[in-house]
Amino acid sequence: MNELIQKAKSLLESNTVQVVIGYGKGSADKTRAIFLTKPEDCDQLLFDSRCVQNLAVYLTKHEIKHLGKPAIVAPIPVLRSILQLAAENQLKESDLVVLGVSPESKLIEFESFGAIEVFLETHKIEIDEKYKATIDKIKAMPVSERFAFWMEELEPCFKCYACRAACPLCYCPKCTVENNQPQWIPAASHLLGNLEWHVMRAMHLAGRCTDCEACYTACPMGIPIHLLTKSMLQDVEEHFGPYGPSVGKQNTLSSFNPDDKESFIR
Amino acid sequence: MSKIGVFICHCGENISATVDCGKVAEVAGKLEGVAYSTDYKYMCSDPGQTIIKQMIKEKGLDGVVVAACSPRMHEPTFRKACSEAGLNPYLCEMANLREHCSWVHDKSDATTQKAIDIVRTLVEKVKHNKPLSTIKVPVTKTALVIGGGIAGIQASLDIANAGHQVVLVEKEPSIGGHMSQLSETFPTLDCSQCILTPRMVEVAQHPNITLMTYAELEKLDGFIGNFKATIRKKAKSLDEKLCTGCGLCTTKCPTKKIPSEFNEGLGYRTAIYVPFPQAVPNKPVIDKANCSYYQKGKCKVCEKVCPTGAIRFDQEDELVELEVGAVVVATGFNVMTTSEFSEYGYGKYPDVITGLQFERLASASGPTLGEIRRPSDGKIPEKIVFIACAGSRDPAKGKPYCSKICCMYTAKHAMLYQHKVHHGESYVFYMDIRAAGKNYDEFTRRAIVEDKVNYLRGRVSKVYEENGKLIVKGVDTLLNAKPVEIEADMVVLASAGVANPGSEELAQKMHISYDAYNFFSEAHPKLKPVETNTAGIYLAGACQAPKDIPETVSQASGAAAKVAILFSQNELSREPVVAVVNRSAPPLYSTCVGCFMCATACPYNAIGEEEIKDRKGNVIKKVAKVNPGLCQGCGTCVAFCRSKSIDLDGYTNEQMYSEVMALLNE
Amino acid sequence: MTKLGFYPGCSLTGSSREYNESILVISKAAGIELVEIPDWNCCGATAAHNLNHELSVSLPARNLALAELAEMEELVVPCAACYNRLVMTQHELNENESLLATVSEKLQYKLKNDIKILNVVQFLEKYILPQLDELVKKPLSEDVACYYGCLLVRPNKVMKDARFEDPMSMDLIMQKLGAKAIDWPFKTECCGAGFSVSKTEIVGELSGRIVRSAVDRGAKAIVVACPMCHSNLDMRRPAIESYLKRKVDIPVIYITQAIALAMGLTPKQAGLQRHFVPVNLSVTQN
Amino acid sequence: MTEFEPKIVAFVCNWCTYAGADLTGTSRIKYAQNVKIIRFPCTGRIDFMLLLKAFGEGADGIIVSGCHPNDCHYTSGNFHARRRWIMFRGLLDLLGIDVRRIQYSWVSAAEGAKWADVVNTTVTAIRELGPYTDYAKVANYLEKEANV
Repeated sequence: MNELIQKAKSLLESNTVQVVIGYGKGSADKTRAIFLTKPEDCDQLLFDSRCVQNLAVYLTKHEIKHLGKPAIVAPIPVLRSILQLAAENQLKESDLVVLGVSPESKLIEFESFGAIEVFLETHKIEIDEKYKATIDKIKAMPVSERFAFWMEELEPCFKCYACRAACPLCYCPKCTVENNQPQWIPAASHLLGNLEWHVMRAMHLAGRCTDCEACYTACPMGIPIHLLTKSMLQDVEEHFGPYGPSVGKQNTLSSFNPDDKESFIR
Repeated sequence: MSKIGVFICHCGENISATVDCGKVAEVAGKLEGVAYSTDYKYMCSDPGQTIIKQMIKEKGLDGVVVAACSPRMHEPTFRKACSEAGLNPYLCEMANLREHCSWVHDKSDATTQKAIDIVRTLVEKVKHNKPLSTIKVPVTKTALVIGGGIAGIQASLDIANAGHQVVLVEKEPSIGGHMSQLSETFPTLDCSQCILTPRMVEVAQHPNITLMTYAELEKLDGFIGNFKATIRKKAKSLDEKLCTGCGLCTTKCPTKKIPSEFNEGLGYRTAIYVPFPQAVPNKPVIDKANCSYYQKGKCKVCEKVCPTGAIRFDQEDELVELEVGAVVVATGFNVMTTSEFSEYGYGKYPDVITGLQFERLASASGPTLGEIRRPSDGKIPEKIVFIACAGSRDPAKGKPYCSKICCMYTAKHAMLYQHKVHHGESYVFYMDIRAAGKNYDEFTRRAIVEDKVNYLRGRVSKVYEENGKLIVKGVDTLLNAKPVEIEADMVVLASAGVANPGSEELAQKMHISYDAYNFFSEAHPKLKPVETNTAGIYLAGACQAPKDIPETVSQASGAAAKVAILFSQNELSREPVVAVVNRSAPPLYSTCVGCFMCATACPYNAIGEEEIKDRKGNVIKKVAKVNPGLCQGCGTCVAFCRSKSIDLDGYTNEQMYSEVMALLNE
Repeated sequence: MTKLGFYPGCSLTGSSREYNESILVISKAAGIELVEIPDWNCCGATAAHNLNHELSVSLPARNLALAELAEMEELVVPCAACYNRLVMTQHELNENESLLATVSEKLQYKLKNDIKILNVVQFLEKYILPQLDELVKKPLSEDVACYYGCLLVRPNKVMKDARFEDPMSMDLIMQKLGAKAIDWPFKTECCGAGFSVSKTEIVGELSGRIVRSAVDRGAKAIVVACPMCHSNLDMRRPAIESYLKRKVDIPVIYITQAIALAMGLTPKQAGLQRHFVPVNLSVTQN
Repeated sequence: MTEFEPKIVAFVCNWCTYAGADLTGTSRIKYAQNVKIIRFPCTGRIDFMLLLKAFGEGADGIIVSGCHPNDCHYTSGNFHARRRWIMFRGLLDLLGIDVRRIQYSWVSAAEGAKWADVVNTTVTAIRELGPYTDYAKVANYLEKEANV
C-alpha cells in the first residue's frame, strides 16, 4: 500500500500527472473513487477487497479530463478496460500513468499497453462457474418461461442508467437512448422500453465487454444484467475464439472471418 | 405537412389483374401527408410520366411514390421524370406492386391489402427522404501501371494510344517480364521475343509513357480519379542520361558468376548487368548485393572503363510522388519453387528442372543457344520426361487450383524437344489434358500424333537417380493400368503458377483484396473481371490468376478500356447513397466519439479521421469522416455505430425506422 | 524417473518381441519408465477398418479411454500401424462431434481426446535424443539405409510433415549414433505388407527392390521402425532373394536396437538373436 | 374462427434477395401474402434494433435475408451481418425472445424459387407457433399506459 502511496505522491510532486484516480474511504464501511491533485492527499489512498468499482470509467469523463493527465489505480478489471478503451481509440499510452495492482495487492508499473497485455495473458477473463450454471439454468427453461423470468427481472428497472454510467465502455457523449429521431428506445420505463434498452445495451457491449460487472454492482434494483453480457462473452468465445482486450486486435463485431460458422441461416 | 403524390400503375393487367388498383389509390389518397393519388394503366409510358410531372407542378408535390414494378427496373425512369418536373429525383420512391405482390399472389382482398401496406410503407419513407445531389469527383487523367510484363506493356500502350498519360513502373531493370524469357509460344510456335521486343521498344519511345524501371510502389493513397502514389526508384548506381548502353562495363566486371535471374539460374551474369541483350532500357544497373565495391570497398572497374563517366556509386534510392487517376495492377506471377516436392528431386538432381528453365534451354538467346542440353553435363538428353501438375490440382501438398497454362506449354516443350532432338523420346505424365482455347486442342493433338510425344495419363510418385539416369516411377492409368518406370536423362516439372512473393503486401498497400493464394481478387468473377473492389484500380494478367498470353493481353486491353472510360470524363458522378457522419451543436460538434470501429468494418476503407477545430485551429475532437469518393453505400458502418452518429443517405435510420412502423401499423 | 504411457500392440508381443525389448531397454537406460495401458485391446489395424468404420474407431478409442483413465498424458506407440490407427482415431473424433458422441456412448465414457500420442521417432526425438551424447558408448560406423515405410509418415493431413515423401527424422538419429545415413530413394516405398500373407511373391518383389537399392548404394544395414517393415524385409528374405535372383545378407534392425547397440548393450539385450538375417556390425563384434 | 394470419416482415438486401424476390415475381411463383419486404442496400445495413422494433410493433415473425457468403455486392457486408446475427440470436435466446420467429437466409438473385420456399415455410412455421402473444403483452404495456 505504501508503495502505491509513495508512487502516487512522487508522480504528483514531479508533475508527471496532475491527478491520481484511486480508491479512498467512503461512507460507512464502503470505499469510493477519489481524485487526488495534491501530493499530501495521497495518504488517503487505500486498496483492499472492497475496491471493486471500475475506475476506468472516469478516464473518458470530461470533468476528469479537465484536471489534467491522470494516474490511475488499476486492478485487473481496470487494466482490461484500459486496453479496451485503447483499442477503441479512446486512450493513448501517453494519456495516463497506470498504477497496476496485482491480485496480491502489489504495485505493478507498466511500461506500455503492450506490457499490460502480456500481464493479462496470464490473467484471462474467466466466467465464474456459478454464473455459468445460472446461465445454463435460464437457457434450460422453456422459451415462454424464460421470457417471463426476464420480464419479472426487468420490471423493477426504472431507467436510472446507473448501469450505463458505471460502465467504462459506455463513453458515447450522446447515447442512442437520447436519440429521438427516430426514438429508438422509449424514454418511459415500461416493460417494453426496459427490454429494448437492455437488449441494446448488451448488443453494444458484444465483443467489447471485459466482464468487470460494474453494471450489476451499480444497479440499485439488483437486476442481473451482467448475465446478458457474460452469456455473450461465452458466445464470442464459442463462435469466434478466445477473447481478451487487445490494442492491436480488431473488435469482434467490426471484423469477420469468411469461415464463421452458424447453424441457423438457410 | 408533406405533399406526397401516389401514382398506382396497372402495368396493363399485370398488376390490376390481382390487385384492385382503384382501391389502393383511394386508400392511399386518404393517408396522412398524401396530397394526390391516382391510378393509370401504364405509369412508365409517356402519358403516365406526364401525369406525374403535371401533378408535381400543379399540386406542388414534395415527394412521389410510384407504385408499379420493381425499383430495380424503373426507378431511374421515374426519378428522371421527377427531376424534369423540378422535383429532386431522390424524393421519388417506388413501391413494388408487381414482382412482390400482384405476380406472386392470387386475386383477393388480402392481395389488395398487401399492396396498400406496401404503398403506405413507402409513403412513410418518402416523408423522411431528403433532396440529394449526385456526387462529383474530379479525375486526374494519368494512369499508373504496375508491372512491365506483357500485361503492363499492353495496358500502357492502349491507355497511351487513347491519348492519356501513363507511368509504367517495373521492379526489374528491364521491362518484358516472363514473356521475354519464353522460347516459342503456343499454339503457333512463333518466337516470343520476336513478337514482344517491338512492343517493349514502343513503350520506351511512346511520348505518353513515362517508364520507371528498377522501381516499386511504396505507397498508394486516395481514391478513384484522385490517387497519390509514391514510387521508390531504387538506385541503379548509374547516371542514365550519360550512359550510352555501350556495355563495356558489363564485359569488364570481374564478378561474373552470379546466377542469372533471366536464365533462371542456368547461366551467369556480372554484378553490373543488363538482364538480357534486348532489355528496355538497355542500360545496366549495379546489383549491390553482389558487387565487390559495395561489399568489400574495392574494385570500381566499371567506373574506370566507362567512357562517359556514368557510374554513380553514391546514388541513393529516390522517392517520387505521383498524382494518378487510375491504377492498373499487372504484377504477374511466379512458378512454384518445387523444392517442396522432394520426391521429384528438384534441387537435388541438376537435371530435374522447371518448365520456365526449359524455356531458357529451348530459347535461341538462352545459355545453350537453343540446344536442349542438360544442366549437369551438357549432354543432349535422349529421353525426357515432363511431369504436368507439379503442384497444381494438389490439395494435399500443393495448390488445389489448375494453373491453366501448363498443359499447353508442356505440349509445346515436348514438341520443341522432338523438333530439336529427332531421335529422342519424350514422355508426358498428365492428369487431364486441358486444352480449351482457339487452336489449342489441335496443338496438343499434333504433339501426340505428329511429333510422337508419349502421353501417359497418371501421376509420378518418385524420381530418383540410379547409374546416372533419372528413374521416373509413375503409373499409366489407362486401359492396362500399370506402374511405369522410365529411365530418363532429364525431367521437366510443369510447376504450379503461384502469386509473386510480396503480393500480399502490395495488395494491402493498395487496399485491394486477394484470395487464399495471394492472387488479387477481381470485383466480380463474371461481370467485373478486370475491376477490383477498390474503384479505380484494375487488374491485368497473371497477378489475378495464372493465365496465358492471349488471355493476359485481352484482360490488359480490358483494363485499359476501363481506364479510358474513366478518363473520358472530367468529373465522376456517383449515386449519392453514401454514409455521412453527423454534426451537432457545440459542445458536441458531432455525436461521433471517434472509436473508429466503423473504419475497421468498412469494406472500402472509406472512413478516415477528421479533426474538428475551433476558430483558433485547436483540435477539439477527432471524429470519423466518410470519403464520398470511396464509399459505396452498403451501410455496414451505420448498423454498427452505437451512438447512431453515422447515417446512410437514401436509407437513413429515420427512413428505415418509419418503414417498419408503417408496415406493421394499419 | 519419467513415466510415460505405453501401448505395445500385438506385434510387439509376438513377431517383433525384440522391438519391444529394445525400446524398453533403452528407455530404462535413459531413466524412462514405460507403463503399459491396463487391459489394452486390438488397435483395429485389421480388416476391420475397411469393413466397419465405427468399430475401427471404437477399438482404438477404447485404448485411448483406458489411457485417459490411467491419467496418462503422453502415450508411446512403437508399432507404426498401431500409431496410425490411434492417431487417426484421435484426429477423426476431434473433427467429428457426432462420431465422438456415438463412440463415447459405446464406451460409456466421454473421451477428452487430448492425450499426446508419440510414435517411436517422436518418442526418441523428445526423450532419448537429448541424452544421446551421454548414452552413446560404442558409436556405429556403418553406412545405413533408413527405411520409414508408409505408416510412420502418413497421412499428411495429420502428420503435417513437409518432407513426408523424403523424411529425415530417422536419418538424423542414426547420424547421432555415428552411422552414416545414405541418401536413397526407397525410404517410403511400399514393402508389400498388405500382401504379406496372401501373396508372398509380391512382397518378394516390392521388398526386394527396397533391399536391392539399399545394398547397391552401399548400406550395411537397413534401419526400420515398424514391425511389418521388419518382418517383410527380414523374414521374407527367401522370397526377396528369389525375386532378385541373388543372395543378399544385409541385416534389418529396429532403430531402437541400433540405439541399444550404440549404448554398449549386448546383441542379446538388443534382441538381435531373434532375427532371421544375422546381424553383423562392428558394434556386435567382441 | 378464421385461421391466424401471421404478420411477417422481411428485411432483405437490394442486390441478392430483393432481386431474388423480383425473380420469384417474374417466374410467377405464388407464395403467401403474409410477408412484406423492406429493402436495404445490404444485410450489413440492417440494424438489430429494427428487428426488435418489428416485434414491438406486432410482427409475429421476421425474415432476414441477403447474399450468400462471398457473393455480397459490397464484398463483406453479409459477413459482418452474420457475426451480428450470431451474437444477437444468442442474446435473444437467453432473454426468451423466441428465435424460431426469426428466419435468416441467403437467397441469391437467381433463387426465385428459394425465396418463395423461404416465405412459405416461414409462414407455416409461424402459423404453427401462433400469434406472438408473449411479446404482444409486453408491447401492449405501452398502450395501457398511453390510455391511462
